[in-house]
Amino acid sequence: MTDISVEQAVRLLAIRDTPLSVDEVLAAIADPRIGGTCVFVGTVRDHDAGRGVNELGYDAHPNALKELRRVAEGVVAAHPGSVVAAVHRVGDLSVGEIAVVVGAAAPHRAEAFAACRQLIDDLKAEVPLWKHQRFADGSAEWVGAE
Amino acid sequence: MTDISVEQAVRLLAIRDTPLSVDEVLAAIADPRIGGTCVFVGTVRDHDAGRGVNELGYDAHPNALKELRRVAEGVVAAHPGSVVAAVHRVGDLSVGEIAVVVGAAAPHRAEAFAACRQLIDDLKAEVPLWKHQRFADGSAEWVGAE
Amino acid sequence: MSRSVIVTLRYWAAAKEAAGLAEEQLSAGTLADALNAARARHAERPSFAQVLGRCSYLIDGDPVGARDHASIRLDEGARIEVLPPFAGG
Amino acid sequence: MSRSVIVTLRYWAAAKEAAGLAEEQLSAGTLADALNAARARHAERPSFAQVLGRCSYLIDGDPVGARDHASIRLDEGARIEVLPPFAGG
Repeated sequence: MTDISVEQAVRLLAIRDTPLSVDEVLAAIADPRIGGTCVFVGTVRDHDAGRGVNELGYDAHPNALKELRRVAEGVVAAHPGSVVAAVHRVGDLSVGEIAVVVGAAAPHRAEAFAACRQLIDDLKAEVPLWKHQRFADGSAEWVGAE
Repeated sequence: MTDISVEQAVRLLAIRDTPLSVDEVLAAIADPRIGGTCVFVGTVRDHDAGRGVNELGYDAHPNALKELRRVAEGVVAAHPGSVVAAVHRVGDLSVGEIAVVVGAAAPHRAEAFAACRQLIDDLKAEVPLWKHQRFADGSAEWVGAE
Repeated sequence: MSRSVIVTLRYWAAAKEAAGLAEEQLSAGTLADALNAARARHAERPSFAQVLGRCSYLIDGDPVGARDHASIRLDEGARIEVLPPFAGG
Repeated sequence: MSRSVIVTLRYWAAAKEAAGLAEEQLSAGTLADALNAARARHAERPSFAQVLGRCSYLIDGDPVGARDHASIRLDEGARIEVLPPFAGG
């Protein structure tokens, strides 16, 4: 696999308040040298810890995109030859809607899976985003802040 | 996660000689109880072990779909609460075309990744499919038969 | 108390909800003083102190990380951002 | 050699290419006999024996697995399928 610079390997990063598309991420990391592509899609579930969920709201800190880039560059550095993309939604989402799509492609599936998993794990740990859950019973809470 | 029978959890299995679609797999495993969906896409690479590849041909044994079902049921049994789908291509494919799409969805990403990885690993190990690589230099070989 | 300066606290997500406002100014010498002053000011809001205990902080955009809050002297007009645990994805 | 029956060998993928044909009939008593007969018949094709050594087998649809080939007695008209290592995905 010819060497790709870290910048080139990060194909698409976005945080936006319009519906997300898996195809967009797939297209961004398509590459003839690629044999395996792993994509993770996070969607709004209709329940959490036994409570019915109606809607989810996401807020982002202004640093979020900068932090997402740092995370993505960390992933491609840890997985040479991989190319990655990540898009995250902000605003109000109903059940079933896509909150995040991350993708990683590499010559072989082992790297694609490992890079994709690290990308979503590090995004969750290091990118300043917050999730506000609105329950069917009318109550609401910020996830992780209890 | 309410119990889904093994049969219900296997949403879509297909082996066909027409182009594959990631969306088809995503739609098949979409479910309001689902929070994480992991998809693996195998595409035809333009090289293998340093040799330029022009085209790939896939053959399937008549048992292939039956074996794919056995594999898929094994994955959902090993990952209760997950739902899966797998579609594989046969016939002649050019560089960049999709040869396989497998997907697994589950309440959380750890299960989704684990189920998806087992599905593609077991498919490769246990489903009677063969790959014929046609190189840029005019030579060709059946992968894994050397 | 070391000499005090006027600083701004900017609250995000759960911290904003617990404080009942996005931003406020107060007088403090160190980061620890600022957080104590904020707790005192919002004493009547039960969840405020609890959420604050789980937050991470930026001062003028730089992460405070694990440094001891009492040892961080604040500059005049410092902007302290209060970030609850991240919950993306 | 135990009593012989006429069996059919069906070759797939690399095995079909190495044999130069998809199917052939021959006389054999056990699975080992059948494979030896096939090797003899295709002795002039260099890669045949080599590919055969990497194959797995079905007899009338049932996998032979790791059973000893010499111990598997064939029925009249048995259908032996010769499967090279799988390479899907």
